[in-house]
Amino acid sequence: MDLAQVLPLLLGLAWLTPLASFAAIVFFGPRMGHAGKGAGYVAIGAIAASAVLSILALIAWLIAHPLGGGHDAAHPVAAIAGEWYPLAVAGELKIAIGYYIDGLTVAMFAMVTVVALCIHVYSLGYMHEELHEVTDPLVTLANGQTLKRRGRFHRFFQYLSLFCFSMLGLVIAGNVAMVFVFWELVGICSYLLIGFYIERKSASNAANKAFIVNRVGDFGMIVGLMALWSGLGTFSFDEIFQQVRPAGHGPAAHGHALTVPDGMVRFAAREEIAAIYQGTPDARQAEHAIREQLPGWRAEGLGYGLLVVAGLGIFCGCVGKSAQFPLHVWLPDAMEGPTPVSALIHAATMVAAGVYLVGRFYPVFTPEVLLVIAVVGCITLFIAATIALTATDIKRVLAYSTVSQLGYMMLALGVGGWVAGLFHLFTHAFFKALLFLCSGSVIHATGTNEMPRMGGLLRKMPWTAGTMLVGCLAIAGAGIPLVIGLSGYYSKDGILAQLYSFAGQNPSYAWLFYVAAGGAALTAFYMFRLWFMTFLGSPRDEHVYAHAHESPRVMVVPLVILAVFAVIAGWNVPGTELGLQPLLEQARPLGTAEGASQGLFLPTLTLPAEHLSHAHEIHVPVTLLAFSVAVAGFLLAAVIYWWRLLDADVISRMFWPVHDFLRNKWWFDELYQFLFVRPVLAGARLAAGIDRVVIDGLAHALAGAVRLFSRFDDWIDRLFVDGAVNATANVTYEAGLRLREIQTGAIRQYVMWVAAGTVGLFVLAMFLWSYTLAGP
Amino acid sequence: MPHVVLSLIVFLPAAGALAIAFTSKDREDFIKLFSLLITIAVFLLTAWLAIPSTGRGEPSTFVVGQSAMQQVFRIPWIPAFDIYYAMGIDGISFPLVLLTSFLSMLAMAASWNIAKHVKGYCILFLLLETGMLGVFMALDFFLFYVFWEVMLLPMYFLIGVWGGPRREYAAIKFFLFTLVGSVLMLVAMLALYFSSDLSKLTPSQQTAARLQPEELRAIAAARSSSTPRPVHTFNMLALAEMGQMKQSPFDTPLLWGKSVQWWAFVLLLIGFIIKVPSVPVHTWLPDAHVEAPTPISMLLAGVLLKMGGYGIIRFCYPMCPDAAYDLAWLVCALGVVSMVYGALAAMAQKDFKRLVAYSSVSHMGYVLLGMGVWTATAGNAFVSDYWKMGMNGAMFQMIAHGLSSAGMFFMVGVLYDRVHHRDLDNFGGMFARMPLYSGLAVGIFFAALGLPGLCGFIGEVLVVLSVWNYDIALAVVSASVVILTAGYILWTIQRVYLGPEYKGPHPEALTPITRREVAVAAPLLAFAILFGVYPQAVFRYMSPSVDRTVSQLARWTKEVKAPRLAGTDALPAPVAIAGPIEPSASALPVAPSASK
Amino acid sequence: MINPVAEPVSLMHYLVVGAILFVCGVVCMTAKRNAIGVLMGIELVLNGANLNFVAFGSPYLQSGGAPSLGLDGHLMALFVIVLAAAEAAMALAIALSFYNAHATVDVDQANELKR
Amino acid sequence: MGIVFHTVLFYLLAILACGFAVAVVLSNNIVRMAFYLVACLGAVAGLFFLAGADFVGALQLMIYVGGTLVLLIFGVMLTARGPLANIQTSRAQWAMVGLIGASLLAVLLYAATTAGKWTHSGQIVADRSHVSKPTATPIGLALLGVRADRLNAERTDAALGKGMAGYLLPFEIVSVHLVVVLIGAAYLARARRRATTPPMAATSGDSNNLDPGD
Repeated sequence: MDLAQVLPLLLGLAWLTPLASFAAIVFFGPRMGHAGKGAGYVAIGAIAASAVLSILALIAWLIAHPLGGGHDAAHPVAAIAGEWYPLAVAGELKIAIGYYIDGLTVAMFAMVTVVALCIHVYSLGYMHEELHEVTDPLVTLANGQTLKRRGRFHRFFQYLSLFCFSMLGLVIAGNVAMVFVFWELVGICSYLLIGFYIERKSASNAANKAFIVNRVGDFGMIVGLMALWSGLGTFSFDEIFQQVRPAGHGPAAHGHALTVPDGMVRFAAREEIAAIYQGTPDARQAEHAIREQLPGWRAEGLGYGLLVVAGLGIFCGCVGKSAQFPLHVWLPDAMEGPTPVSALIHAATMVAAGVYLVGRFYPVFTPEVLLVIAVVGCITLFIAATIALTATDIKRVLAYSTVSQLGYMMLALGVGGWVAGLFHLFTHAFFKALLFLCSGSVIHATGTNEMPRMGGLLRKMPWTAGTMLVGCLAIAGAGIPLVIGLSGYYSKDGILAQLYSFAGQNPSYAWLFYVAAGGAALTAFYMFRLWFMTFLGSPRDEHVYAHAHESPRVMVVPLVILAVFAVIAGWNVPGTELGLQPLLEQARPLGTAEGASQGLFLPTLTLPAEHLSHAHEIHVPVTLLAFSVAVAGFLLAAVIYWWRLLDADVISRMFWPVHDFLRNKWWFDELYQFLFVRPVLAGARLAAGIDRVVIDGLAHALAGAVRLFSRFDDWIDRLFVDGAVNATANVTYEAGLRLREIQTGAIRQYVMWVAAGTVGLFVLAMFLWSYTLAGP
Repeated sequence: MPHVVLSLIVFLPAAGALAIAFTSKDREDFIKLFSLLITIAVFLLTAWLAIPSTGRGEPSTFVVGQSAMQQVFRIPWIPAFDIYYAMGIDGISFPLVLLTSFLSMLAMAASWNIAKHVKGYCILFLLLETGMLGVFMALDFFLFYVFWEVMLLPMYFLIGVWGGPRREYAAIKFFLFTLVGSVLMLVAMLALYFSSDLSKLTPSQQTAARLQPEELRAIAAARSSSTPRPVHTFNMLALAEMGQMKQSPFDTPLLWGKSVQWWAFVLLLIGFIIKVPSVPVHTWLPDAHVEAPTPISMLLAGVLLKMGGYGIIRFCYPMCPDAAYDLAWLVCALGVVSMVYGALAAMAQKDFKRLVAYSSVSHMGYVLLGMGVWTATAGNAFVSDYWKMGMNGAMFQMIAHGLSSAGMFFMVGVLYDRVHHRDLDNFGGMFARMPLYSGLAVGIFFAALGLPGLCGFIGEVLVVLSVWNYDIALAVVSASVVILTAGYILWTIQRVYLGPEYKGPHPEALTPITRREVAVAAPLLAFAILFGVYPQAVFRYMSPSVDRTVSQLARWTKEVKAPRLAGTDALPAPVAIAGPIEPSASALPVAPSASK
Repeated sequence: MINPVAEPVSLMHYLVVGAILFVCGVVCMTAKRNAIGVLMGIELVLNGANLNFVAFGSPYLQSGGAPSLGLDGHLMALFVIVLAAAEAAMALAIALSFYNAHATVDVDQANELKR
Repeated sequence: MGIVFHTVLFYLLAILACGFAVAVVLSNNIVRMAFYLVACLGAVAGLFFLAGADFVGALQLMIYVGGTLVLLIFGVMLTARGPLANIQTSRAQWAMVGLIGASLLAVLLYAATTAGKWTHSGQIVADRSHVSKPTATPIGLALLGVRADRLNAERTDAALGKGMAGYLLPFEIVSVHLVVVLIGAAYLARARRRATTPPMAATSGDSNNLDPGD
C-alpha cells in the first residue's frame, strides 16, 4: 500500500482513539466499574492502541525511508501532507484540518504515546485513592473541618485522554492554524489537570495562571499568525515552506535559502502597488508591472520585517508553552496538579510542544529570530537552574529543571542545532518523565513534597531510588566520555558542540556557550542534591520515614520501562544507523543543513551548519568539558549533601542576599504582579467606573435635562392649554348639572312636555313657515 | 409558494399569541405548553427550510450555495408610498432566522419558572418572536422598520414587568436607547427613500431587485414623461443596487458638504451600534440583562444584539458604500474599543449577569471589527479575500455568540433560580454540589472563551486574522483581547464553580439540575461543539451570500471608488455593477508559481 | 247656515274626531297616576291616529280632493291595532311586575332610576 | 237636500266616541274608565265601518274590544285593591294638563280643518270601481304580498312590478313580534317566589340571578 495513504490513516487513528476514550468516559465514566475504575482501563486501552498504531507507523516509515543516507540535502525525504476537511474558506484563503507527516511527526507520535502509556499505567496506582471518598488535608472548610469529597478517578482519566488527543493533534497538524487549535486544547487540558484538586485555592490559582500566561504567549503567536497569514495567504506547512524556501535559491544549486515570499513583499509595498494600480487602468497590465518590480522590492528589504515579526510571533507562543523566560513563571506553580500530570504534560510532552513547534517552523525563522531564540533559551536555562538550586519542594526542583532543559533545547535550536535541540527533546521526555514519576512515587509514599522532611528513603524504596538515580545520571549527561553514555550524554553533548561551533563563528556571542556549560554543572548539582537529600542520609522526619513504603508494582513497572528508555534512547541499534538521531537528521527541514547567515538586520551573524559540529576538533574537547563540569557539579552536591563536609545552612547564610533572591525566584511573580496584573485590574475598574460614572452619568444627565424641560412644558400646559380645555369642560359640566334637574323621571311629566313641545312646534311652524306649509 | 412559508414562519407566533389571548388566564400550564408548541413548530418549519433543496424545479427549501435572495416575494402593502410586504432569505439572514427560532424554543422552555402573569408573558414572548423573525426576513425597508419596532415593545414589557428589582429603570433605559437608534434609522430610511429613483436602474438590476410589473410601469411612465419625476422605493434590494451605482442617486450633497449616503450611513450606523451594542452606547445592555428574566436575557443576547450586526451588513454597507469606505476605520475602531473595553469592564464586575453582559459587549466587538476590515483597496490589488474572511468571521461570530451567550445567561439563571443572588464572591464549590450543571456551564463558558473545538473560536480567529491586512495596530490590539477574555472567564469559573464549598446564602436550595434545564443547556452546548468542530455546517449556508456582498463591494471599490480617489473618472468602467460576480481577475497576493 | 246633517261627511270630520280622541288620550296619559290609566290613554291616542289612517284611506271622503291612501291606510291601521295589542300586553306585564314589587301602580313611585 | 243618514250616523258615533273618551279622562274610578274605554273604542269601530273600512272595523272590535280590553280589565282587577284603585291627581296638575290639552286640541283642530288646504287637489288616484267591494279579500291578499287594488294602477315602482308591493314582510315581522311580546309578557308577569327562596341559595352568591327555573 502507498505510504501516503497508510500513514495518515494509522496516525489519524492513533490520534482519534484517545478522543473516543474521552467521549466514552464523559458519558459513561462514573458507571464504568466500581467508582469509575473501568475508566482507567478504557483510557489505558485507548492510549495503548495509539501506541501500537504509532509504532506501526514508525516501522512503516523506517521501511519506506531507511536511515543512513547521511546528510543528503539534495534528496530530502518529502513529507506527506494533506487535508481532511476545511474549517473555513474565504475566496482563495482556506483554514483546514490536515496533516503533515515526516520523520519528526512519526517519532513524536511514538514518543508521546509510549510515555503517555507508561504514565497512564502509573496513574492507575497513583490515583488509587480517588476511587474512594477522599479526605483532602490541604483544604479546610469554614467550619474548621477538613474537606471530604467523592473520588474523581474517572475524571482524571477523562482529562488525560483529552490531553493525549490534543497533543497528538498538535503533532500531526498540517498547518499552523491547526497547531494553534491544539495548542489551545493542550492548554485547556493542562488547565483542567493542574486544577484537578479544584477545592484547593492554590490549585485553581495555578491553573488560571498557567492558562493566562500561556495566553500571553498565544497573543504573540496570533500576531505572528496574522503576519504570516496576511503575507502568505496560507497556513499549510507544505505551502509555507515552498514559499519561504523556494528551490534554486541560495549558494548551492540545491540550496533552499531563506527567501522573503512574494506576498510579504507585496504587503510591505502596498503604497507602491496602489500607485501602480492608479496609474494603470488595466488590472492585467498592473499585475505585470508589479511582478517586474517584485525582485527589486525584495532586494530593498521590503517584507523582511514581516517575516521577522512572523517568526518572533510564533516563537512568542513557544515561549509561553515551553515556559521560557519571561513567561516561565507558570510551570513551577503547575506542580499543583497530580504528579503523573506533571510528568506527562509539564515535563515530557506539552511543554516540549513549544520546542517542537520551533523545530517544525524552523525554515521560516530568519537569523535574527534564531538569535532571539538562542538568547531567550540561554537566559531561561540560567535563571531556572539557579532557582532550582535552592528549591526544597521536590517537584519544584524538577519543574525548574524542566524549564532549564527546555532552555537548552531552545538555545540549541537558536544557534542552528536543529537535530541537537530536538534530540534533547526526546531524551529529556524520557528521563524527565521518569524523574517526575519517581518523585511521585516518593510523594505517594511519604505524603509530603518537602525534601527537608525526607532522607534515608533508599532502604525503604530501593526501586524508586534506583530508577531515579538513572534519571539523575541521564539528565546530568553521565557516561564514559567518547565511549558510551546515557541518553542525556549524547543530547547534551550535541547541544554544547553546536554552541561551541557557533561561538567559534561569532565570538561576540561566545557567552552563550559558557552559560550553557555552566548550566550543565548546575544541572548536575541540583539533581544530585535532590537525590541525596531524598534517599541518603538519616531520616529527618521520623513520622514520614515510618510511613514510607515502596510503591505497588503498577507504579514501579513504568518506572523501570522509562529508566530503560532513559538509558538507551540515545543509542543507535548496534551495527546500524537505526536510531533517533539519524531519524531526526533525515527529518531535517529544507534548507537548514547549510546553516544560515546574512540576516538583513544582523548581517555578520552566522549560524554554522550542524554537521560541522561533529568534527573531531569540536566534538572531543566539548565532550570532555561537559563531562568535567557535570562531575564538578556532582562532587559539589556530594560534598554538601552526601558527605556533609560543608553545611548547607551555613553557606546559605553566608550568601544570604543571593539565597533570598533565588528562594524568591528572582522576584518574578511579584514583579509581574506589580507590572501587569495590578494595572490590568486597575484598568478594569476604570472601565467599569467610566461606564458607571461617565457614560451612565451622561445618559442620566440627559434624562434629567429632558425631565426638567418637560416640567417646564408641563407648567405651560397646565396654565394655558389645560386651562382652556378645563374651562370648556367645566361649562359643559355645569350646564349638564342644570339640565339634569329636568330629568325628573316622572313619565307623566315627560308626556306633558312632549305635548307641549308639539304645540310649540306647531305654533312655531305656523308663524314661521305657514306659507310654505299652506302651499300656493 | 414562498410567501406562504415565510409568512407562516413569521406570523405563526403572532397567531399563537392571539389564540392565547382568548384563553383563560388560569390555565397557566396549558398556555406555557401551547407557547412551547408554537415555538417548536416555528423551529421545525425553519429547520425544514434548512434542508438543502434538491435543485430540481421550483425550490421549496433553501438552496445551499446560491448567493442571491431566495424565496422572495413582494406584494403591495401601502401602494401610495411604494411600501411592499416583501420578504426573502439568503445566506446572511437565514442562519440568523434559524438561530432565532432555535433560541426562542429554548427560551420558552426556560420560561417554565415564570409565575407572574403567565398569559401576558406568553403573548408578549410570541409577539417578540414574530418581530425578531420579521426583522431578519423583511426585504422592504419600511417593513423592516415596522418589525424592528414590533420587537421593541414586547421587550420593554418583558423586562419592565417580569424583571428584577430595578426593572423599571432598566426597561426604560433599554427602550430609550433603542428608540433613539430607531428614530435615527427612520430619518436615514426616509432620506434614502426620497433620494431613490428606480428609473435609474438598468434592466438587469431591475430583475435583480425583483421589481413588480406595476413598478416597471411606473418607471416607463417616468422615463417617457417630459418632466422626469423620480420613482421612489423602499425595496432593500433596489436601494443596494442604487447605492453601488457609478452615479448613485445617494451621492447628492445633503448637509455640510456630505452626501445623502454619508448621512444615511452615519445615522444607520449609530442606530445599529446601539443595538450591537458598541462602546460608548452600550450601557443599556448590562442593566437590561441584569434585570431581565433569564429567558429574556437569552433572547436579548442571543438574538436582539445580532440585529445590529445584521443591519450593518444588510443596510450600511451595500446601500452606502462610499461612506462605508470612508468610515471603515470608524467601524473597526469601534469594534476594537468594544472588545478591549468590554473585556476590561467584565473583569471588574461583581455581579454574575453583569459580567456576562459585558462579555457580550466584548464579543460583539469582533462582529463590528470583522465587518469593518475593508481590505479590498488598491494597495491590496482589490483582492477581497481577507475582507470576506472577516465578514464571514463576523457572521459566524454572531451565530456563535448567540449560542454561547444564551447558554451563559441560562447558566446564570439556573443558579439564580436556586439561591436568588448573583454576587460572584458568594459562590464556589458548584462542581461538588451540581456536577452535571457545572460541566455544562464550564463547557459553555469555554465556548465563550474562544476555545478551539467550540464555536467561539472560529469567529474570533477569522476576524482577528483578517485585520492585519487592514491595519497592523488594530490587529495587535485585537489579538491582545484573548488574554483579557481568558482572564475574566477563568476567574469567573474559579469563583463560581471551583473551591471547596458554597459560601453564599440558601445553600440548601442548590438542588441538582433538572431534566428540563438539561434539555435547554445540552442542545446549546452540542451545537457549540458541532459548529466549533465543523464550522462548514454554518459556512455552507452563509458564505455564498456573504462572499457575494463583499465581492460586489470590492468590485465597486475597484470600478467606482478608486477612480474617485484618484480624482479621475477616466476608467472604462461599466455604468453599473450588477449581474453575476466572477472571481476577481487578479490573483492572491502570493502566486507560488511566480517564485518557482 | 248650512244644515250639518244634510252635508256629506268629509275628511275633516273624521280628522276632528281623531284629534279629539288623541287629545283625550294625551290628557289621560298625563293626568292619570294609575299605570292602567296611562295605558288607557295610550289606547286612546292610538285610536285617534288609527281613525286618521282609515279616514285618509277611505274612498268616500275625497271631497277635499286629498289623495287617498287606499288600502295602505287600512293596512297601517291594522298594524297599529296589532302592535297596540302587543304593547298593551307588554305594558300590563310591566305594570304587574311593578305592582308585585312595590304593591302600587302609581307611576310617580316608579322613580328608582332617578335616585 | 234631505238628511244624509250617513252623516247622521257619523255624528252619532262621533259624539259617542268623543264623549266616552272625555269620560275616560274625567273618571277617577279605574273600573269605570275601563268601561268607558270599551264604549269609546266600539264607537270608533263604528266610524271605521262608516268610512268603508269594514275589515279594520271588524278587527277593531275583535282585537281591541274583545282582546286588548279584556286584558286591560284583567290588569285592573289584578292591581286594583281598595284605596289604591283611585289615586288622586292634584288640582294644579289638572290645570296644567288641561291647559296643554286644550292648546294641543286647538292646534290639531286647526290642522284638521285646514287639511284640504295643504293637500294637493285634483288628484284622485283610487279607482272608484271597487269601492263598494268588501276590503277583506284585498287586505288578505296584500298581507300575502299581492296588491289586488293596484293591479291596474299606472304608478308603480318599476322594480316591483304591478300589484307587487304588498305587506308580506311586515306581516311576518308583526306576527313574530307578537309572539315575542307575548312570551316576554308572560315571563315578566310570572309569579315570583322570592320570599320562599331557601337560605342556602340566598347565601350562595347568585341570589340576584334572575333565573326563571327556580
